[in-house]
Amino acid sequence: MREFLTKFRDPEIARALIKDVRHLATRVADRLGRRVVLMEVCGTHTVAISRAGLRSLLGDLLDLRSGPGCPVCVTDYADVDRMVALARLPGVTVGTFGDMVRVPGSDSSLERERAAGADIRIFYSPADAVAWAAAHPERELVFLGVGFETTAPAVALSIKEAGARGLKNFSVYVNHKLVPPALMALLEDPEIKVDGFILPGHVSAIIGRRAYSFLEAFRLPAAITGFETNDILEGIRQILKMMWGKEPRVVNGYTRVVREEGNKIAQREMAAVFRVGDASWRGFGVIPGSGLTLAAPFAAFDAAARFTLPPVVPRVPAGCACGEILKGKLTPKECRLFAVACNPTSPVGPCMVSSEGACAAYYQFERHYGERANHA
Amino acid sequence: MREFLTKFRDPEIARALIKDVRHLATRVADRLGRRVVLMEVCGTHTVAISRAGLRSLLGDLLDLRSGPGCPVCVTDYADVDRMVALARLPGVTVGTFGDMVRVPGSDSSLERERAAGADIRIFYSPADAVAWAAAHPERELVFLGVGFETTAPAVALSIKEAGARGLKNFSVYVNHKLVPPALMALLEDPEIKVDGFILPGHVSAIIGRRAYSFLEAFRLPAAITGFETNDILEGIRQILKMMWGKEPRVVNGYTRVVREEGNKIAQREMAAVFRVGDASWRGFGVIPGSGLTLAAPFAAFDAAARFTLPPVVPRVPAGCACGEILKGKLTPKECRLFAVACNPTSPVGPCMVSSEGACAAYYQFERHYGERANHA
Amino acid sequence: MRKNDVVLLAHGDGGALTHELITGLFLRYFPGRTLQSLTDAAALELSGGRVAVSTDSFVVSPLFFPGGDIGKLSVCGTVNDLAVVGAKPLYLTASFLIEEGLPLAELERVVASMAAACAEAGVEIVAGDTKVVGRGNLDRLFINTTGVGLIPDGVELGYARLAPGDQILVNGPIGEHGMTILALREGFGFAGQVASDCAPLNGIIGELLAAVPGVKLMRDLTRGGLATAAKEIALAAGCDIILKEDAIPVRPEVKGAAELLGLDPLYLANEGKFMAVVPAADGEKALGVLRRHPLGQEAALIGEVCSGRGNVYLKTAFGGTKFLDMLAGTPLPRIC
Amino acid sequence: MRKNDVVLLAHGDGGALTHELITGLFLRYFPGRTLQSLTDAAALELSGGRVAVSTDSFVVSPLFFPGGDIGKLSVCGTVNDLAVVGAKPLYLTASFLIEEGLPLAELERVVASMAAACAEAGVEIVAGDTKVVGRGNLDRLFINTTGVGLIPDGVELGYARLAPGDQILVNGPIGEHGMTILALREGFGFAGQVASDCAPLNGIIGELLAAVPGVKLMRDLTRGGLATAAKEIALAAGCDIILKEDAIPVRPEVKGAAELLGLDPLYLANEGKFMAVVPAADGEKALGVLRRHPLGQEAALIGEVCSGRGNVYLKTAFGGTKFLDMLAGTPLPRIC
Amino acid sequence: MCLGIPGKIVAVSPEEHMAEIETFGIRQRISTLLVGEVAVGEYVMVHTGYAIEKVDVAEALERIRLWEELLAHEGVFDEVPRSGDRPGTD
Amino acid sequence: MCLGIPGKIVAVSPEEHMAEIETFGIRQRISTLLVGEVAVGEYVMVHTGYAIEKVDVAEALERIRLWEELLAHEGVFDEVPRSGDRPGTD
Ligand code: SF4
Ligand code: SF4
Ligand SMILES: [Mg+2]
Ligand SMILES: [Mg+2]
Ligand SMILES: [Mg+2]
Ligand SMILES: [Mg+2]
Ligand SMILES: [Mg+2]
Ligand SMILES: [Mg+2]
Ligand SMILES: [Mg+2]
Ligand SMILES: [Mg+2]
Ligand SMILES: [Mg+2]
Ligand SMILES: [Mg+2]
Repeated sequence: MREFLTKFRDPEIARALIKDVRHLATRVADRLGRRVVLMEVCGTHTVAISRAGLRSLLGDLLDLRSGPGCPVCVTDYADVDRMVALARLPGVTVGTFGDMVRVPGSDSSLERERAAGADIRIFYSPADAVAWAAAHPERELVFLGVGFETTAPAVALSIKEAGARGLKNFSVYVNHKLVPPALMALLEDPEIKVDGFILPGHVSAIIGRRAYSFLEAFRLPAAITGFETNDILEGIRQILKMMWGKEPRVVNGYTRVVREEGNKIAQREMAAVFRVGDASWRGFGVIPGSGLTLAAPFAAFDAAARFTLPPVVPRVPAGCACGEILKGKLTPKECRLFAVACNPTSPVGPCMVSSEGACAAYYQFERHYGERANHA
Repeated sequence: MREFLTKFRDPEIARALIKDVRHLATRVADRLGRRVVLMEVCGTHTVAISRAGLRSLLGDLLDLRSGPGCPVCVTDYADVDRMVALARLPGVTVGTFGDMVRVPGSDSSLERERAAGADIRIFYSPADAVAWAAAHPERELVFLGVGFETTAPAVALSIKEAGARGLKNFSVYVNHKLVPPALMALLEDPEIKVDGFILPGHVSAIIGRRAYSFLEAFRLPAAITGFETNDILEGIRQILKMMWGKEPRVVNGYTRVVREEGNKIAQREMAAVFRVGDASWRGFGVIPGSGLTLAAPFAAFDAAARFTLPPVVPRVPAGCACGEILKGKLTPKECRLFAVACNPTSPVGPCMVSSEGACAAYYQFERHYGERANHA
Repeated sequence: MRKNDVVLLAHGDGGALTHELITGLFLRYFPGRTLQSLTDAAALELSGGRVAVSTDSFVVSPLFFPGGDIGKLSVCGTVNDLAVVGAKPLYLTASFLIEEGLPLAELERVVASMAAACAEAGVEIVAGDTKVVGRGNLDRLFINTTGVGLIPDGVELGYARLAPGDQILVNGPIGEHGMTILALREGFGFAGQVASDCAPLNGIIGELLAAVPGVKLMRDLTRGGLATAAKEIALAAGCDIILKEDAIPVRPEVKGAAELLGLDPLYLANEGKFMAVVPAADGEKALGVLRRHPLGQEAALIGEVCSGRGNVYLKTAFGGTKFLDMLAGTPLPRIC
Repeated sequence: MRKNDVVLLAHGDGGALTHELITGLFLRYFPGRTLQSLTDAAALELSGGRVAVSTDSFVVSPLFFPGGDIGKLSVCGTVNDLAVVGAKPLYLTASFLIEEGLPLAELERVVASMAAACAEAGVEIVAGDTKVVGRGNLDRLFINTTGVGLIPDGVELGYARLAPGDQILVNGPIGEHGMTILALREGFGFAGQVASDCAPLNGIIGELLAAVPGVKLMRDLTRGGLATAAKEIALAAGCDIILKEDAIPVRPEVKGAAELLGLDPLYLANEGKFMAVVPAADGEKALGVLRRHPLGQEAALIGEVCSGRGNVYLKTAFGGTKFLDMLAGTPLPRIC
Repeated sequence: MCLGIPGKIVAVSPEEHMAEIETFGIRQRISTLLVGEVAVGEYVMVHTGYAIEKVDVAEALERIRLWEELLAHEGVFDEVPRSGDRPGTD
Repeated sequence: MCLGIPGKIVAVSPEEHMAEIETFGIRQRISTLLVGEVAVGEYVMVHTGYAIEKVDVAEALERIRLWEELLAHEGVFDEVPRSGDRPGTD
């Protein structure tokens, strides 16, 4: 494994790629008369870019903006509030990926509910949640189905598994979202100025390159990109090349994992368990056809139907620019609360709390970017 | 209150009573050619005698023996084992008076079951147990109805109260026992040599002096006695007087609390809720008509019927002389395990664990009685 | 989302929230320079005697009770352990074990109470630690304190010094702390009518040692009560001890509650009481010194040391004698 | 009834069972004369330097893990806090907080492990305490240790001494303890494939101080990991720190597990790792000393001190620079 | 077997069949269901939170009177026997 | 949003649709339900305990080859531009 994988994070290759990217970016930026604005749609890309310190190497030429691709960041206040309400129900154990635990709702979070006595369990895999429910028949396990196309097939399989095992105490609060409709919504917003897209590698592994063909109509260059540093540099390089050549397309820069048609088995499992519906995205509002709901044969596993929840009245914190940041209109430092009233120990918006949230990534890795020059 | 109650523990009066008791006892013992053997039937008397140090003041003339009047001591191994089995049931909380917690069964005790995860709650009053059950509808509260006639009326009222409140999660493991049949069993044992009985003051408050009239046929002197030091001395004095005068009767030495007919209300409540039945006593075996069971209208509160328990196979520890001690045949120091293999931190029999058990009282207060001479 | 008002697991992760808790709460109430330096270990000024160290963890429930709280208790308990070996208590470490969800306001009340007790006892908190565990893995709050003090040259206490005829004193009525906590925990109606005696004893002990240099031994009468402490002394010293029941001070409300519950005040815990053994000739003088101190107004001479083999006897009010042993089993309210 | 094989509430009541536990278990494994005297406080022999004190409570779950257990950890943790301030650790107090029902055999395993760690570190347990709380009020077993050591005259460590150009070293690969515990707690399949680095550092630190008297500062890299420790140093010293990512040793299995769970080894806890700041000229020499010790074979020079205002930068393997902050929130396995 | 504590009624709630007693300086709420009506100033014997019987003060005072008489007549038996040669104590 | 980790199949349990992967020296059991049959020696990309796609090693090697070529041709753009006068970084 390591024999070839390490090449994707090899610093020698990275150095050559950076050199090439800088060369290309300089020429493109010169032509534009400004920095090139690229959006990494995926939150995992946001973190990877920060971790590798790529902004310090490219930031003078490239304006790398985070998009709506952090699933916990785009979870609506109303949905977080409902998750909190589920956690407060007696007899209910909420199962979740670690990422959701600190996401703030209107006035609480799962972390706080746990401190207040709720039973919140973190699972690495939805299969583990099913196994837990089977072992604890006296508890109702509600799994929080959060994530994009990458995650939804695994949750779909876990629901089928619970059905096959006849579990009566397992249900899912389905909050899965789909990436292409969100991209569409972004492109339709006239205020958004993005020169190209770094497309999510693992979402694409499921949906395939073909799913992005609608992008070509907008004549914007885009590259499906893996998550190793050299993958990201390669993706940026391909976008810049297309820009320089004025040949915008959707290229697959992650051919070792992403196929043209995607993963058919995963698509089939998703289609069997879920139906496409509208979904509300934080910062965007309702995007038609951008979410999943349970298909009729699996309706019994719908936590939203199984439990009666008090009505939620979401309160969006004043001044939080998360919505604009998720659309790439602003960068975190342009939020006036950033690092003032809002920081990871007392986050105002979700973008500050998820480790792949744009604000958290900027706070954690790049807050003092200006001050660094003397040591860099 | 204190104005007159303190007289019952007044050391001046005690001194005069002791002087008189010693004078009487000397004469009686001289006539018998041995120490006078009196049995305090009630465990609370055992403790009070030890606490006041009366054996050190009278032991040369009087042999004060404990009888079958410590309710936890006479609880059969099989009953303790069933209490342990109840505590092990999922969803069951066992409510008990503190006294039962450390009583050893065949291979466990409530204390150990609590350490192993059982929910054992100590109540001062059975009314508190009812209130707890009402506040915790998700748990089955099983109250351990242990005690003699003094305690049974309070438990009867609590069962009625649970009925009136419609509680479905309250039940009682009824193990109440009656004193007169046990006295009868003692008197019928030809090996038992007792010159007189110190009768239990608070049992008598319920059943009245009249309940002991059967004793007169045996021509044994007996005195109903309170629990203050001077009450006890007075009771002994009355017994000695009867012995000296050869006029054995059952006298009421506790007239401020005990009536000839006893407490009619309490008798009525007991009769409404319980029926008399046979009971198994540790050391005695089954004594006919010596126990209580629930009357038909309250059968729904019978924990023994409500829960299915695994069959218990009681194992009586080898060498433990509890049975003989409870009959007054032996004193604790005559048990070969006393203070050797058996002590309060690792008790072999129940008489060592209850603070009013004869072995515990001897261990705690009188173990080194012989060594004390030089300081006394 | 509202501001943090409860302790979260993240307050104990050693990161930013831990830092916030330390600087925003602990350092505010414990302003000593040593603690403020926030190093891995504190460097102490210590000279002029032998160094004494004692540790205790406090797990009292409920956290707040008439007469004190876990914070005051955690300071007094360790101060008293140092004081009874003849040391002048100087420094404490404080380690907080917190259950996720504890209201920060309660933690602050406890910390403020510790600060007040430290001021009263004249000790400084020089090092600390904070751990937070998940809900249900700890009952609200435990505190460990470890104390460092100096035993002045010349102070030589020890079991070996006991001799027949030595007098035994106690500085006041016994059983109050134990009865207070038991009553609260079991929800007895009289819970509000008894109060813990929790207090730092280094002041009164300092005066006793100054006035009666012949003091031979002291013990604070915590878990197990007076009887257990006496038994431990008798065993360790290889002598007998005789206590006089009617000389041992017990407040009426403690006596009454103990009768109600079938308990013996001799076995109930104290947190502001100690016993002292002094040579026969110093008994009355020691009593006078204790009685002049606010924490010793009801002090009493309660017994004496005899030759023997580790037994403790109680002379009852009725002239009888009974044997006292160590506590066996937590005191539980009895009905029989 | 069978013999006691679990801890009962009564083991903590201060009475006979407590006595049995102390004499039958603790004194058997901790044979030091000071502890055996069973007084309220221990009197210590201390001379030849300033006295250092540090406290920590240990709440690790599970109690036993590859590479150690709570007993070893509780000794090493406090020994290391003393060692990194330049003290020679000498004495420990140990306070046990036990949940009713803990098997006595497990307690004994822990105590035996503490005894072995004390022997390895050359420290003596001089005072102790035992509390037992009801089932559900504590997760099995917590231990507090408080350590006393002596800082030899001449050893002067401190934030104030840091200067630009100072070299930063670590004695080996990071993140092992944190990953081991996380994997066990979450039940990951690879739990058995990582092991805690738990070890007493006073030996290797003693050799470093002897060979490189110019050592300016040390920190053990416990909760919050290397990044948090570096940040705390930078803030306290008022300088910047630059760390070189590819110089920081991380074992492949820790790196792999961290990737799988979306975690950063820089923020994972260590229990046998420390960082040291030495003058620029001493960097290589210090590295050599560390590498000759069994606990420093993979030691590395990982960064340096710069003038600045409390920031920590990481030079990534790709030549980028990123900002490191304190840990914010317990590391949780991530999927996004 | 049957720990009882005497208490003086200091307050009554007849409709609830409850009363408050004072004993050795502490107060406690108890049930009066087993003794019927009680009045402030009366004394009861309490077991497991229930009054199990009223205390007859006249009887108590009579007993005290008899004892005080005994005290006054002390010395009637001027030679209190002491054992010494009897078989050992228990 | 979608943390993935590549792993080499080191053991398979086809009847359970499970496999064991090795990645950076650690082993982990995963579900293969989303990728169909796998063989020891193959590589998969794993997300939340499920293999979400097989890794095409030939494609990977081809990418590496192209990069190594780039490395060999370094210096083609011998004057790498440096910014300095552009508006501030983000
Ligand atoms: S910095 Fe905070 S307040 Fe501002 S956009 Fe980000 S999360 Fe919202
Ligand atoms: S001493 Fe122990 S073994 Fe002997 S009778 Fe008493 S309880 Fe039983
Ligand atoms: Mg440290
Ligand atoms: Mg101590
Ligand atoms: Mg103490
Ligand atoms: Mg610490
Ligand atoms: Mg709790
Ligand atoms: Mg002490
Ligand atoms: Mg510490
Ligand atoms: Mg530490
Ligand atoms: Mg202690
Ligand atoms: Mg637990």
